[in-house]
Amino acid sequence: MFFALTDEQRALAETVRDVLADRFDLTAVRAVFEDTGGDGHPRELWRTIGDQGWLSVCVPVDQGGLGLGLVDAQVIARAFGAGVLPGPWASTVLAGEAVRRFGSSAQATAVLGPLGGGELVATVALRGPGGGLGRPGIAVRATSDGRLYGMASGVEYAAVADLLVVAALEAAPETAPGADADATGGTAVVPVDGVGLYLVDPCAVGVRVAPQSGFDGTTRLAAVTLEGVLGRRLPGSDDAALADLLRRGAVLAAADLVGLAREALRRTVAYDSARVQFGRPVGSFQALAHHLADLHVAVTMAEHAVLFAAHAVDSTPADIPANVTPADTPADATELADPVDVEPVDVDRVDAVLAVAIAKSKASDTARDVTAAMIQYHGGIGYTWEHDTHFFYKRAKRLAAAYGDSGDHLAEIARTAVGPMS
Amino acid sequence: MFFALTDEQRALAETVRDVLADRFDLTAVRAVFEDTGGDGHPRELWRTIGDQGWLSVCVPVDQGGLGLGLVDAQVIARAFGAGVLPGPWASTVLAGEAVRRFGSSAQATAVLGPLGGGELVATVALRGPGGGLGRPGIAVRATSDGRLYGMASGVEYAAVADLLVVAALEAAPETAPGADADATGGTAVVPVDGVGLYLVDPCAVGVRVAPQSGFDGTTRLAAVTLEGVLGRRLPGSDDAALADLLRRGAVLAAADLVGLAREALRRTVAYDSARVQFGRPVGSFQALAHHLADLHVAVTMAEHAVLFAAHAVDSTPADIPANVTPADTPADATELADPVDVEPVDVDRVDAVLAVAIAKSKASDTARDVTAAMIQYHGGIGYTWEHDTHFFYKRAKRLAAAYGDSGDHLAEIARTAVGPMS
Amino acid sequence: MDLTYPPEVADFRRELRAWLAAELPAAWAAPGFWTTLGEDESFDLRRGWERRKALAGFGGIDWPTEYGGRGGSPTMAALADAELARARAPRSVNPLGLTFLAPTVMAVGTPEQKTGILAPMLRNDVIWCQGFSEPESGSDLGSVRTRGERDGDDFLVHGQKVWTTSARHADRMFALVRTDPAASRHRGLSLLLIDLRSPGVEVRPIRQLSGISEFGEVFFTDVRVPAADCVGGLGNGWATAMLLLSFERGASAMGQYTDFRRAYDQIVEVARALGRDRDPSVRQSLARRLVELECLRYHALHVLTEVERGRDLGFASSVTKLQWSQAYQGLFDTFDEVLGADVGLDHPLGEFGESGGLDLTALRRESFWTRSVTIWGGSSQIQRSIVAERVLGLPNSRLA
Amino acid sequence: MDLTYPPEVADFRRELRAWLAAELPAAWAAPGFWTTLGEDESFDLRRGWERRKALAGFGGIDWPTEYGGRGGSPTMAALADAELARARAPRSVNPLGLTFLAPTVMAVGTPEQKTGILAPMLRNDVIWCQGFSEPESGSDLGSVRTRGERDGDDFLVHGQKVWTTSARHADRMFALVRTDPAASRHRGLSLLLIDLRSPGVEVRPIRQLSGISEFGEVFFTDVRVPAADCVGGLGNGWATAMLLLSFERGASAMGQYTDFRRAYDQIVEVARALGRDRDPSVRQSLARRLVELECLRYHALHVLTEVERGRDLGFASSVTKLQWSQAYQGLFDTFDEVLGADVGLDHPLGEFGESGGLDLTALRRESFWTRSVTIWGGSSQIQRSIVAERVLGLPNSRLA
Repeated sequence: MFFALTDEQRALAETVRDVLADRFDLTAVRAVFEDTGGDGHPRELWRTIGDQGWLSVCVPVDQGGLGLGLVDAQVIARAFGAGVLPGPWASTVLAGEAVRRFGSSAQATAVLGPLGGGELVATVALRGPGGGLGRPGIAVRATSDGRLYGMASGVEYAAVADLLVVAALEAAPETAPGADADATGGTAVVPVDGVGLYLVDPCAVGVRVAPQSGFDGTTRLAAVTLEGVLGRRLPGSDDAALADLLRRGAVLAAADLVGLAREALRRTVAYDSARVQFGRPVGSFQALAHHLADLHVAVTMAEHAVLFAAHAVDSTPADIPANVTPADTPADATELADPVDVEPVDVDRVDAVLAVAIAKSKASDTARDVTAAMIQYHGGIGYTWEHDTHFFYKRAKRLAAAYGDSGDHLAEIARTAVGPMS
Repeated sequence: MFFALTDEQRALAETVRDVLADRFDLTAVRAVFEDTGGDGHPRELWRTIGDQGWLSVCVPVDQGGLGLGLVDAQVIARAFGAGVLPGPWASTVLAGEAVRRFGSSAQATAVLGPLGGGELVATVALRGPGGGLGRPGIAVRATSDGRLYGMASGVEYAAVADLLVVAALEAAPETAPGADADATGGTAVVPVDGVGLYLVDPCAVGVRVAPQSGFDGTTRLAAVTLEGVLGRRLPGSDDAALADLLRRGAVLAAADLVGLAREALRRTVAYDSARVQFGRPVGSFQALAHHLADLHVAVTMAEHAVLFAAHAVDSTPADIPANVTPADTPADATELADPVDVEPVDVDRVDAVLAVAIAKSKASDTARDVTAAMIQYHGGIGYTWEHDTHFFYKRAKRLAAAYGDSGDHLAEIARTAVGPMS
Repeated sequence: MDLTYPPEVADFRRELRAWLAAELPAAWAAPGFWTTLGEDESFDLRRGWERRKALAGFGGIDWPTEYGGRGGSPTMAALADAELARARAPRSVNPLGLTFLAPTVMAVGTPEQKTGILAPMLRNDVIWCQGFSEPESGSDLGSVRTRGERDGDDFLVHGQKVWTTSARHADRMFALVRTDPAASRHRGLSLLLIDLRSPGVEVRPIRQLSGISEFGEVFFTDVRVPAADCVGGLGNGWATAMLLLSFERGASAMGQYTDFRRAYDQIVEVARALGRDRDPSVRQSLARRLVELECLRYHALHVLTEVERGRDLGFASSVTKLQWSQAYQGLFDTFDEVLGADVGLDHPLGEFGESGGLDLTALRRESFWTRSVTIWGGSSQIQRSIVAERVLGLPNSRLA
Repeated sequence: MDLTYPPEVADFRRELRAWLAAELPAAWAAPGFWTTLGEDESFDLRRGWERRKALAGFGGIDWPTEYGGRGGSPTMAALADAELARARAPRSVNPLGLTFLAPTVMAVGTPEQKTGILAPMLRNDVIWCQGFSEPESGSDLGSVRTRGERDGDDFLVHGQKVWTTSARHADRMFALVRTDPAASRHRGLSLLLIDLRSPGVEVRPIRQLSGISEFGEVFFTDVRVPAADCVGGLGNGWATAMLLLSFERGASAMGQYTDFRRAYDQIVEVARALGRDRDPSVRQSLARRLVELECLRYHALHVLTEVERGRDLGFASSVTKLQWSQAYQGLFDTFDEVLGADVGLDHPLGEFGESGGLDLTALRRESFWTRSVTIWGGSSQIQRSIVAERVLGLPNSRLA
């Protein structure tokens, strides 16, 4: 029983932090943040990231990677969150995970080596405008010969990407109207049979990438319009693959959020320990101190939850179902002889679907709370553009909604713990 | 423009408080609370209540009553809440309102005079076991000749009542299967056409009243089983009448809750101003002081909301629809040209449905929060049976769920403000 | 209880509505109109508009006629706030002068001050800003360091003010200045009226996290201020400042409610446009926010009733501030929840880049603005201490 | 990271599960079994059960064998807690002795104390209670007034303790007593072991708001306590008490999680029985509670890992207390939400009076109990001050 980072992982965390402090501190972040016309991709930093091997952490050893897991990846994501770091690291790692897990060996060979070495910027395009999580949110449709039509929105760093992983709805080979209408979530115009992930070259004819403006200057987003471009299907991809990819995305986002939240809390504590009002350090006022204490508890729990979720994903086979329903929901609940008689759970049980939903909802809420408190407890200065608080606040706000916001994940948790809605 | 109690209403509030302080303080409450085998109906207090005219507040002048409104009734309810007073005042007033508003003049003459004079204890039985608010929660069915079958649960003071007002589902005269299935909320076995309110003599053959045990010793509850007893229908009763009655019940419960919350806060402030820990009054610790300040804001808002809701009900005709839907929900929301172009509201607008839902949800949440804080900030002593905190805590818990809990009312508010769910 | 307006107030409302319908340019109500303007352009339009409003008799509603006001009741003034918000008239460019300085001058100003300050303020001839906060004293006014040295009939003012709203556009500042360096903390302060066109004044804008610069820093180097331009008596600045702040009475809560309720209704429309109005969790969150906004409305009615009765609200105005600032800020937490995955985008339904039909720029700017409302004007922490000690009577929790 | 157990721990779990399956009476797991018993009857059953458990080798899992323990690891001890909760074994009747006094005696006790206290405690021959709180000192141990006057080789103890868990059934008390009246606050205290069967001891039960009497008041009038029955040195009571309290390490969080999670699952079953499991707001509320409970589980794994590595958790145990107490208390707020209109009834589905199939008595009792967990053992306010100052390093907020 050992629930903690290894010494190697701890050393990795320190290395990332040291390198960032040395090469890309908040002044550098500000330069990217304020360069609203720029692509938000700091290329020199990118080379460093590639050289350090931080892109190859999940790439298999036989593809030149480190062959590690999501627990290791989240160590890096957490440090990047603490540094509110711009750049397409997370999107590239996630695209790599799609290829590693669901691609052919030829696809893996073609993509993972360059990707791990930093020669390739990649990203994932998994939902349409206004779309939610998973199949109902997809607004791209694939023809049976692999041509893609539709749109993806909020795609991280699509404008600088060399490779897109696009989720697309796939029509049934023979269309039986209404047969599958229930599963489409009501958004598809004709019945769809499933979901596929496709590799797309963003420079190909039939792909348009348009930057989308937003408030989080630490990350650049774009809309991707697909007009018949040929995608290369990842042969292992299906609904479960999409769910798996979204879970990994959620863990990386949650890790970024807890890293960010921990750093925001640290900075707030430091500022308020020094700032004097009414002749005393502001941090000695009990109402503020107790609120920061509660936030420390929340951040600590979110850290545990992210670590557990990463471990849960690492230690679970690919084909776990997207929805786990309790085994023994009584058919007629009112006939229940003994409501107290419930099956106890084991403390060492691991359920990746539940663990990821818990980690992401907890990390999202916590990061939003901490960064809001960061502004409040910096007083007026924390509300200025010149102070760094807003990098944390804005990134937290955006990431809290990425890969499922708190509401999405709470609904998922309810499906697992309480049972299906209908 | 005058949003406040009149001098007369303020004097009434003081009279009620003075009389209770003199005749029924917390020692008397305790005697009732601890007499778990008793009927919870302090008869001497009841005579005082009748003598003071507090039962006839809403009874018309021509029936010997004061002919006042819900604003006046809530003044008394608030003082009773502050005194965590046992007894069937609220249930009797509410039953009287049913008769006054929906009964025939013969029924009114027979009931309201004795009721206002304290000669009659009455109560309302509006929902079945586990049942929610309104028609879907009713588990009593009326035959076309007025015989009642079924059960009501959680009926206040049914065991000492001389008169019950029972809500019953009424079968359609000619049953057209499925015609009205949507409106039944899915709980009725056969289609029902409407709802009626019936006067029932609890001593009649075919009525069984069985006390139900619970934690709130300031109020006694009972289950009422009806096995073919003949009810006298209130001729004006229908779905809207039931909704009207539930709204009046919600306002009285909310008033009780804010009176209770204000008193609980006052007692907590007094206790913590005197109690010393670490060499200082506990109330000088900022975290506690700030929490109590927030609770004061909440109680103040809840007080306003109850007053506004009582006024809204008083000044609204009986036939307001149970659900107000926004006039101009666009047919296709995504075609909305200008999401900013919304019709502004007037500050003096009065919408009784919305106002009652707001008052009850705010009062319920606030009273629960305040009484939980009351226990916490009394330290160990507040957790003992011998201290009076638990009267407030337990009554708040029960009343917060009476006539719709916070969730019920928030759903109602969403229907009004956001639109229908489907 | 009677929530209807007396005939003269109802008439006034009709009159004001008619005037607004005729005079307020329709283009100003278009979505995003104000966000597309430069800050100077926006200021000029608003300054002129408010002047026209005053000339039409809709300024200083509850000011005595002798000062150029309409001589109306507090209810009329509150209703006018609400009507202006309702019609989407731009907010005042002179709010600090109108809310704080004007009633203070009416109460304790010299006859010369009353004549020289009030009418010009109403016509926007002079725009006022407030100079209370300093870099080392956010909520702690007792620690003001800007000092005024006596020099004949003048003071020479040295120091720095910060978080000054509208600093860039203001003509004059009412400032808390330490005129007696020997006296400690609350003693030795004076409320001086400083001409910001004087030599030695430097104004630097402060950019907010929303990207806008509504605040500024003001630096004073040997700025000459006539001693006659002191309101409320020399050395009596603390008492004058407390009097001045007491005019933040919460009667404005009715205009705020109307403003916030419009934002609420806009957010509901956004929810519909994104199809999020059927999400049970979004619905519940929206319902909770409406509870707090409507409570603010009821509270505004309560405050107005008290003001009409001539009651001094005193420290209870902290209750108003806590309620409005938290209801307003919380509403925009729900805005994020409504947006869901699209929270980061200015145009979430844009088919291609910026061209989408749903422009959230203005609501997003408002969303960022709400982060400041629990900080300025006495932070929520300060307000809670005031409520705890002055309203509930708990032992001192701020200094202890 | 590796959440699997080493073979010896897995074997231990199998062994314990088998023993529990064989020895734990099935009737004890029936719903409401314990709530139907009188307090004395319940105590006797639990006392005997725990003695059998100890004799079977499942007591003192992580105690050294020399003191009668099993010599196992902290993981085994934590797992045993979880397994006992899982099997619905009754909670210990000697928790204060086992959690606090035993490790303190192992650390600083005399050889005689080790022999005389530890093994009898494990067999429940002696039930211990704690005497820290007094009427005027809830969380403020420095203000203890119970005093012990030296009289030869003994102390004569006078005073009063309150909030003493299991006072009525306990045989002895470890109590903080002021043995040097001249010394101030934290000085002059000693940790004395008092025989509650001595002349001059009076125990009065305190009834809780749930109606149960788990606490008591203990009055001392000239109670004779041998000076040898002092643990940790005379006059060194403050340091000894701090050492003692530090053994509340949070390693028990795993057993708590198992307990609370069972309550959670029961509440979900109640929601299903009442048809409330389809209510979106109830579902979201249940989901939020599960987030906090599962976080407690992860935290328990973290704490256990730290303990296994021999790390001193120190003040971080306040984080554990805040998390478990608030997750537990909050869960029962959701319980009320699940019950909706039926919240006030013990048997909401009872067709006639008490005869209904859904008996909520035990859950309701637990619900009331959770109101106390943020008060005792250092209130949430105290815990937050500790986290703020000792963990985050903020300036002193408690006394300032």
